[in-house]
Amino acid sequence: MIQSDFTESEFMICQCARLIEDGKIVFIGYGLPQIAAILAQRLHAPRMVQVYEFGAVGSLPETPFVRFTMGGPRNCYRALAWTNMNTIFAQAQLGMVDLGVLGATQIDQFGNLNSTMLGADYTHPEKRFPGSGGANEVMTQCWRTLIVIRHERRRFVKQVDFLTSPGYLDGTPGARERAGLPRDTGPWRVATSKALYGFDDHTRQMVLLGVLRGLSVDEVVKEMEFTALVKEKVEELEPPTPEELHILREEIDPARAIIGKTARD
Amino acid sequence: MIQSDFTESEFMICQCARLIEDGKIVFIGYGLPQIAAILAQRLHAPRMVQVYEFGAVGSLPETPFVRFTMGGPRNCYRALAWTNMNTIFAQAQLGMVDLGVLGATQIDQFGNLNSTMLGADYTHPEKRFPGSGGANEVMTQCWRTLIVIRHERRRFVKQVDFLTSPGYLDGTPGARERAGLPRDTGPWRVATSKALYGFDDHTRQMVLLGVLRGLSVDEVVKEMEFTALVKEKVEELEPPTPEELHILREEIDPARAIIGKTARD
Amino acid sequence: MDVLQAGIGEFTVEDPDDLRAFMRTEKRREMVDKVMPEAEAVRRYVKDGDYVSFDFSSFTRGPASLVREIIRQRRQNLWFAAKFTLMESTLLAEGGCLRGIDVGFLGLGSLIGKAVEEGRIKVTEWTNGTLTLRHLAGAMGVPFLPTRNLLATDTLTYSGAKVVQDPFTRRPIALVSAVNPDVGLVHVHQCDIYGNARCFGPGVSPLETAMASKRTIISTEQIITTDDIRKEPAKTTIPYYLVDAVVYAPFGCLPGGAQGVYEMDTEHFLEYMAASGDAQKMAAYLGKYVYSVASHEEFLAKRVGVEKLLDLKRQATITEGYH
Amino acid sequence: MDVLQAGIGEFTVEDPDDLRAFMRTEKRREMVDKVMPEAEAVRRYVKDGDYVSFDFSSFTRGPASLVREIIRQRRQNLWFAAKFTLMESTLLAEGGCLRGIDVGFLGLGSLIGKAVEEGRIKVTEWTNGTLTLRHLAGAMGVPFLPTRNLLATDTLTYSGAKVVQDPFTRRPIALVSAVNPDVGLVHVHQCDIYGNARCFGPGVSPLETAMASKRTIISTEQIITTDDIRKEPAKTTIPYYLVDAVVYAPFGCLPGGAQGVYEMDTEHFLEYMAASGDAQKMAAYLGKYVYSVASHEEFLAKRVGVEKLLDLKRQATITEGYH
Repeated sequence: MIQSDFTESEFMICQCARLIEDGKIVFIGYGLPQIAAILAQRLHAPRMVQVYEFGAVGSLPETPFVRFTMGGPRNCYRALAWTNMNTIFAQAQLGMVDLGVLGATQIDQFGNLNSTMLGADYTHPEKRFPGSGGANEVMTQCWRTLIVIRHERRRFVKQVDFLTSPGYLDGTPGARERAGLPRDTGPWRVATSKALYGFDDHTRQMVLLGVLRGLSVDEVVKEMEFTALVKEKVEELEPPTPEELHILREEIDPARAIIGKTARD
Repeated sequence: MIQSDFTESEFMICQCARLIEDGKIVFIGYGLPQIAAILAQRLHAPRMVQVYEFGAVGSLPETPFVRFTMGGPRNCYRALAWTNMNTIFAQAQLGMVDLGVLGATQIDQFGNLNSTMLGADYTHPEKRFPGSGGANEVMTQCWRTLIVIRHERRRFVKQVDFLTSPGYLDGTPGARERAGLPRDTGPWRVATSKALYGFDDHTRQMVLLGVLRGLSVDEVVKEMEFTALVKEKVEELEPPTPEELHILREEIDPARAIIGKTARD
Repeated sequence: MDVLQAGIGEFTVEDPDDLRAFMRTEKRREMVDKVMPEAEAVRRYVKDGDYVSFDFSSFTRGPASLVREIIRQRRQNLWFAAKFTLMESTLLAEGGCLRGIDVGFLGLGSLIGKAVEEGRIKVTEWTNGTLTLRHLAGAMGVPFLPTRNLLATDTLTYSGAKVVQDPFTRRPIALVSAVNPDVGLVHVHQCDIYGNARCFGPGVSPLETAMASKRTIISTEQIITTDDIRKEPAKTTIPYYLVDAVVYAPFGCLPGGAQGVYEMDTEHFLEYMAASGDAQKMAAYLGKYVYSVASHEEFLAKRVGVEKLLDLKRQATITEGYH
Repeated sequence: MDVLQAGIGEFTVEDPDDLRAFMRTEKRREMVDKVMPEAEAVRRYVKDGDYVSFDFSSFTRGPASLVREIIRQRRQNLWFAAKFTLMESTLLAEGGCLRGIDVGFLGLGSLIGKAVEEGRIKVTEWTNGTLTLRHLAGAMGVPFLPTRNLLATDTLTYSGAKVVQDPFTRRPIALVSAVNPDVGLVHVHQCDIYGNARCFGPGVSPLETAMASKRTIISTEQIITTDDIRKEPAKTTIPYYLVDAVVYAPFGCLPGGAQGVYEMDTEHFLEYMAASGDAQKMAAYLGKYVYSVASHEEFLAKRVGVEKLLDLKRQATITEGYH
């Protein structure tokens, strides 16, 4: 099956990269988003300005990408400015950051993220996760947020056990604004290992926009606990192109530490 | 008469310099305090750390002193750090600054300063002055404040027309603390062209501590609109010493732009 | 957290979401060449009635040439943030450009005081520190910041600050309202054509001013390559996306100095001081240094001269740390 | 300005006047030699029950050697500010040093999560940004700072933040309480013997951490002269009077890197990751890298070795801007 030509991570990264516009200021989260940003910069978004929560602005990361790196020299190479966390989050709060790119543990139908815990009782979590990190700031302040997440049923839940970072909350019109969150912000796209989602302008529910070529809508939506809306014309998502895979495998992550290995490798 | 050997400014500067302890962090205001700080550093306080509102920390100003300079290279020479206004006032608010040294236009019996306006009606000032500058911060945040002021009746008033920078307010116990001002702060000494004042620990009224050698207590206190307390044993204040005058006139201000000229010059 | 006291001074607070909307649509994300003549920068970005802010000082690294251009273009009804300024309030007021001033420090000379006494210029009382803190609030995109300054003074009474009971300690604390100037003017040592800018030496608040301002005009001693900027990212004081216009203005701080490049012109300041108490003399001063010259370049050529320029450069013997 | 919502997480706010009194009496104004061995610095300034903060990251310019010394001295009941940290929560928790954590980011591996699930470690929810903003509040000597982050989330519910109605815009806004750590740990590139310190490259909040902390211990790659400090005042990140102890700790960030000096030790992180889900393995890891060596110097000599040190230095090929 087609999947064996590339890994789930590779597809998630490519989808994510394709959604990063050139010439925008983009807040990059830890992990896959870093790889996606480098890929986008190598392909269609050379003038995209990466910003990181520790304060690097407009860096041109060196490849190969070194696992774990974030504030290190390879990732901060040739930046336009080196600032600090309070300054960069202030600029995000000012409305200077167009797009935020985040990984996530659990997401609900309104795009709320949980990266804190599983279970009904906060004081006795069934499973404890790392928490917000900088995700809450990114989802609060960036004009748009792009979430990258593996497409697994347990990750797509009707309601998150813990609302770590704000999506459209309960989905009611103006819910974010009423709470004091910045106007006209919120989750924009959800790029998964199988599909691409957006959010309905009115109901704020997650909407299936596209599925990976070779997969059916049913194969995808059955992997969610809630019923997503489905766009009239669901787009067919192109698998990673040879060029994308070449850059990922030869330039960015030859060790396959992040992108992983396919069955064929 | 003895005055002709030195100018009023020279005596004010020398008094002020003598009151600056070595090894302390001292907030230096514009004008005479700058000269006094340099003099103190040349004499008994080489390890005193000057801080300025624009952010220089621990500079070793070059002499001769250039009139008007404050943020310029001669005044910021060999600093330990160059920061900015928000950072330095934050450090003052944290309690890191031991002494503030300020010039003033008008002072009242409780050490409140007016550098804003004269007149009964704020909306129709008889005379408008520059306003607080950084004086309000210095008097609010430094542990002690040393005020340098020419000894003129119109400058020593019962109550300031406008309370620009906080002294002991109405003089009642705990008045500063009740208002939310930092605990145990306030004006400490007032160095004038004729005398030296402190403040009573209980009534917070201005207390005459010393008079310039050759002047009587009466000659001094008649030059005030309010009745200052007088310390039992009023100290005799030594005129500028030859060494002090040498440094002022030969090293710091050979042009006599700030220290002025005596009748003899 | 009740409001215990509210200052009655005139001030406005930008709606943080309206500010964000402006920043989203009006601040270019692409790196585009923003170099333009001072006349064009002021024509484009300084409008009658604007709130104008300034960094850093009249004596050191101040955008003096931009201030002269604003006067030359006869802008009106401006409100000026007089934080750590000395000449500018007087020049703008006597040039007929000002409606009001946030004080700060109301310098220098008796004319500006007279303008306030006669009610020709409105003032709101602040302090150098709280006015700068208001720029930080504006830079953070929050409507206020807390401070212990201002408390218990008439300065607070005639400011826009509010005293509240802090919900954490139950103590009184002052909240100063954010300021988001319509235009921020910052002179820098170096920048590239996109506005990535470096200020050397201590300064009041170049970054806060650029972040808080809806439009930021920078004048610069030198234009350098972006490649140089990328080799020393720690030296970047202001990133390009905060900047709307870059004006090439060598000696742009005169009569003030630019650290490590040229010293201030003390003679000029004495000439200013001599005029600062007399409307006629100040009109003559403005005629000589502002109205009778078409540009900063002409100011340098006709009112300063090569000899003085070289002398002021020669005097800049202290360069340590200014790079 | 009523409190609309108050987080129920555990936190304390220092009385700003008590903090000032501490800073007045405990922070030396004189420039005195503060260089001391890591063991002495931790013995003197880290007490059981302290709130401990850290800057900048486990991977880059982190005070790893100081964290190991705290574990080696078996401090207990510490509360840790896990802002932008990855290994430290786990190491301190498995070393039996922790009572609680301000999260931040609760890294890395399943052990630390298990400790929270089983209630062995308390947590208060924050975010990297708001935890860092709390350090800025602490650094400013104010009890809180406002932010639009946290709003409408369970993160806020389990934090110490309060939502109030902003008296200027009437909108809801979050106030995060100041944090003034008992001890701040900052690794720096260079400093003098008094503590005037330089950090190169971007960082989370070295200055805010040093200002907010009642005691600041810095470890440094290099000790330089005060004369050098005075030649480049713009490079000073932390002035001496904020610093209580200076620990000479070359390679002190290992297994993390120090920008421009040495790269991080990826192999070591993989070894950590392999142990991070298993208590026995983590105990072995702590035994190997912490308990069985008497000092950082012995850690370098017996657990890293010259060959690895030279290789990590060799890998630091990017030096642009790190000076």
